Amino acid sequence: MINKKVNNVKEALEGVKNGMTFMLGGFGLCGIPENAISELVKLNIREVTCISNNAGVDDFGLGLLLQNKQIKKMISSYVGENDEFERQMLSGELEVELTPQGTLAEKCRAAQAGFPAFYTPAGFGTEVAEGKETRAFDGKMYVLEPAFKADFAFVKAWKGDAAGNLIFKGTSRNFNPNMCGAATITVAEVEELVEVGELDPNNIHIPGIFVQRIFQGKNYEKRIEQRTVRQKQ
Amino acid sequence: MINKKVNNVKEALEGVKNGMTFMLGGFGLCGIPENAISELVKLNIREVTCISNNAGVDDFGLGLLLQNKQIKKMISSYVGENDEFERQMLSGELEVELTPQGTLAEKCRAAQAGFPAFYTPAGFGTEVAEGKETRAFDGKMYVLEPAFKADFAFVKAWKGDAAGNLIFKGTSRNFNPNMCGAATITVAEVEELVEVGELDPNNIHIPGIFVQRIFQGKNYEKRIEQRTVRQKQ
Amino acid sequence: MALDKIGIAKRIAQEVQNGFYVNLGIGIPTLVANYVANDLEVEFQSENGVLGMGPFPFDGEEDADIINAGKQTITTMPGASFFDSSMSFAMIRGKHVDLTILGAMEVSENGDIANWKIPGKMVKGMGGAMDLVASAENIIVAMMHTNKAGESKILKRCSLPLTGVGCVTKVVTNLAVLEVKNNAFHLLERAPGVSVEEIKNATEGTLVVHGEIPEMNI
Amino acid sequence: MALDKIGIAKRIAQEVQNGFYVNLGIGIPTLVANYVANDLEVEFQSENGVLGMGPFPFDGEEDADIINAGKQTITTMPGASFFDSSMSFAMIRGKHVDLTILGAMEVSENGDIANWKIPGKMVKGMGGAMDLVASAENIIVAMMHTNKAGESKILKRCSLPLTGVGCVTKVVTNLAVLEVKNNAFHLLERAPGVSVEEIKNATEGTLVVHGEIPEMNI
Repeated sequence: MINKKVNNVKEALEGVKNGMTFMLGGFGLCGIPENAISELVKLNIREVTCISNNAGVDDFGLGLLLQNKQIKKMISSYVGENDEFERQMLSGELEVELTPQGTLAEKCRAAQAGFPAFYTPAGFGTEVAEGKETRAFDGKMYVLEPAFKADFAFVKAWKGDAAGNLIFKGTSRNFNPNMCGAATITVAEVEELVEVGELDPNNIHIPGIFVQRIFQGKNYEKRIEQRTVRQKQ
Repeated sequence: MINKKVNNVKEALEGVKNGMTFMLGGFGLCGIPENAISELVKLNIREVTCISNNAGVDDFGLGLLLQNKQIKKMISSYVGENDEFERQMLSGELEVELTPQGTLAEKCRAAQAGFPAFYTPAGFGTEVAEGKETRAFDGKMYVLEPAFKADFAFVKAWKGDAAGNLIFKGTSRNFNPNMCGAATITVAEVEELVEVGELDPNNIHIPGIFVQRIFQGKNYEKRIEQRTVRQKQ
Repeated sequence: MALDKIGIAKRIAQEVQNGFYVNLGIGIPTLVANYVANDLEVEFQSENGVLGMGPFPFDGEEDADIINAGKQTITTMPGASFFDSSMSFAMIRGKHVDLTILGAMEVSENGDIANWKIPGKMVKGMGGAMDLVASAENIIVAMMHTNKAGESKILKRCSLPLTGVGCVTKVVTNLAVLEVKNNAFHLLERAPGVSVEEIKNATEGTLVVHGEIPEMNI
Repeated sequence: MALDKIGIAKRIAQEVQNGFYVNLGIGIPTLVANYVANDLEVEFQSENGVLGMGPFPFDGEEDADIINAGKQTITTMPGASFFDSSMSFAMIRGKHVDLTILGAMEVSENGDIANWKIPGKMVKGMGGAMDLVASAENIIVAMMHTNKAGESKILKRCSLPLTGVGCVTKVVTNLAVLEVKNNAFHLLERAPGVSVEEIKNATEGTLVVHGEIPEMNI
């Protein structure tokens, strides 16, 4: 077993620098690496490019980095829940590259799996395809999309072990598995760091080979964006 | 819940015809769809193209179809355990397309996921790349490989439910998940068909949407090719 | 009487067939799930990574880790599964999802759709919509026939940045059910009490009216 | 004395470093696992879908569902995982595997390797070898220096169909350890008792001998 465990978020983020590109897992506020984000705010790492499906909300998730003006560029598919984001984008302070959600996921997976680029039908005939190579296969048009390149991937899992194996819970899985191994260094924070051997090898979502550092996360808020419920009759 | 359950292998294979292309899961004899193969022999479906990593052994797995001369063409990565195979290939009776194992897996996954083709470095500069488009990305050469097209995919899982959800065991997983949804009709046979709701939604390897028919398999032999053991001291 | 949002959702629910996997967009489409006939075998997919969505959880039983693409807390039905984003879009791009229902700001007679951006005013992003419309073969748009100023959103050509080209198969608005084919909107049904004339006036794109047009039955 | 297969495996085991994920090919490479120093943190990957392979099972404890790429029954170590073929080659193609050890019929001075086909005689297929050699940055070949007729398999150019081009970084044979760079085989070590002259005579490709060549320490 190759030990990936580090003691805390500080050790886990060693080497992060201004100007780097980060991948961050999560969909909305679900499954975001809360500890890593807090530490990035604390370290005041600036001029960063963030690859993340969303940009958090004004006072949580990546919104915290936005408030602090640490982000130079966002690569996302949907950013509709964040006023500060809209303000910075419309004022030109923030560079934004909007990417279809499935393309975003696959650009991560391509980086993880050693594919340099891939053809997807998403975005053909739209702004998204402008300046990109397009091509017909079997009479249907596709857009060539390159794999992402990133320095760090920050992911959040439910359970993990020192070997770096990860298991995600429910829809907090989302982009997290696709980002593992898609950056030079993948940092996983977990709600529960269990003993090696405790996880069933058959149920592991991400094998430890895709993870360079893992640590036991703390104080998860797991904020809900849209609390929708029904009443018991 | 959309019910995919059929009563037996006969119903599961309804519609198979001479000349069709089949995908078959398994690595060596591990995780092969034993029931589907037996039924293909029984139905004497001929002139078929088989996409399968291996070709079984002389008297088991796809070797049974070979003995019976039902196979026109094999698309595989490794065929070294089968004398009848070698005989048919060298005599020209059998058409063989050898494909690197990772490329084979990804050609299945591409079909499953709606990618028309992909660039892989495997095989560049070899016979495998002859006649294929090649291209440099970041100074490294890649070969363009098209997605597979198949009529039926036959896969074998450990557990499944009527919704078509599948869980595989150990290394019998191999190509099986990648073939699900990669053909027009995916037929899954399972060692244990459990009640819907029994499988943990978090541990499902293949969601039922990729499976058209599922049935409780019978009489699994699960033959071991290389029984390697050590003695207790 | 023009339909309200619930009316539109009810009418679209009639398009859901037995054995369909359905992806519902945010807004009116989300409501469709409430009106699908109980005797149909149907599963709802949400592109953030769940198949077999159920109703909202009971008060107090919400789980922050179980949400839909609208970021709403949800439950799952027996037979449900969770998966990552890559696999979720494998379902969508691979044409395993049978029906996609989504909202739009504009549609055009050749099946183009625009729903993600108003230049200089609003850019929320396309989310999964571009993937959905680029791959799905059965795309129903739920929308209002006109904007608040009374201008048609059923157009010859979309004026807003496109989400997808030539992809919309059907449009259900507060006024009508329209099939999109051969570069025209074909009027299939009228909202109860709405005349063909009213629909014509509210439609900027080419409208084909063939024979007697029945009222929706909702 | 030229090395036997076990000797080659022992020497290659010295190349395995702490923290390495290693893929072992069929044949001699499989034996390498037995000789890796116990105090190293190492995990073995097998491309059929397992990371964290352990030794063979005890007699009677074999599981038909748990095998390696050589179709041998195996066990797993704590921290192991199973996965599908697509993910397995994501590890390989994505350069997450640190060291690839495989056999060969021929290697050439520019780093080409041939190990899957003898035209007209034998075609077993490439299995995962083409994926491995196309992506790995650290490829060690385990092989005999000459064939049974005494002809060199360490060549200027391979005569057999290639598995990969310009990819081999090191070759360990029964006679020598060779580094492949700048279009030549650089002699690093001699098998115990084997002279530089013997190695020269057994090597058809360009052999660079620089200074005193030490004996292997195995």
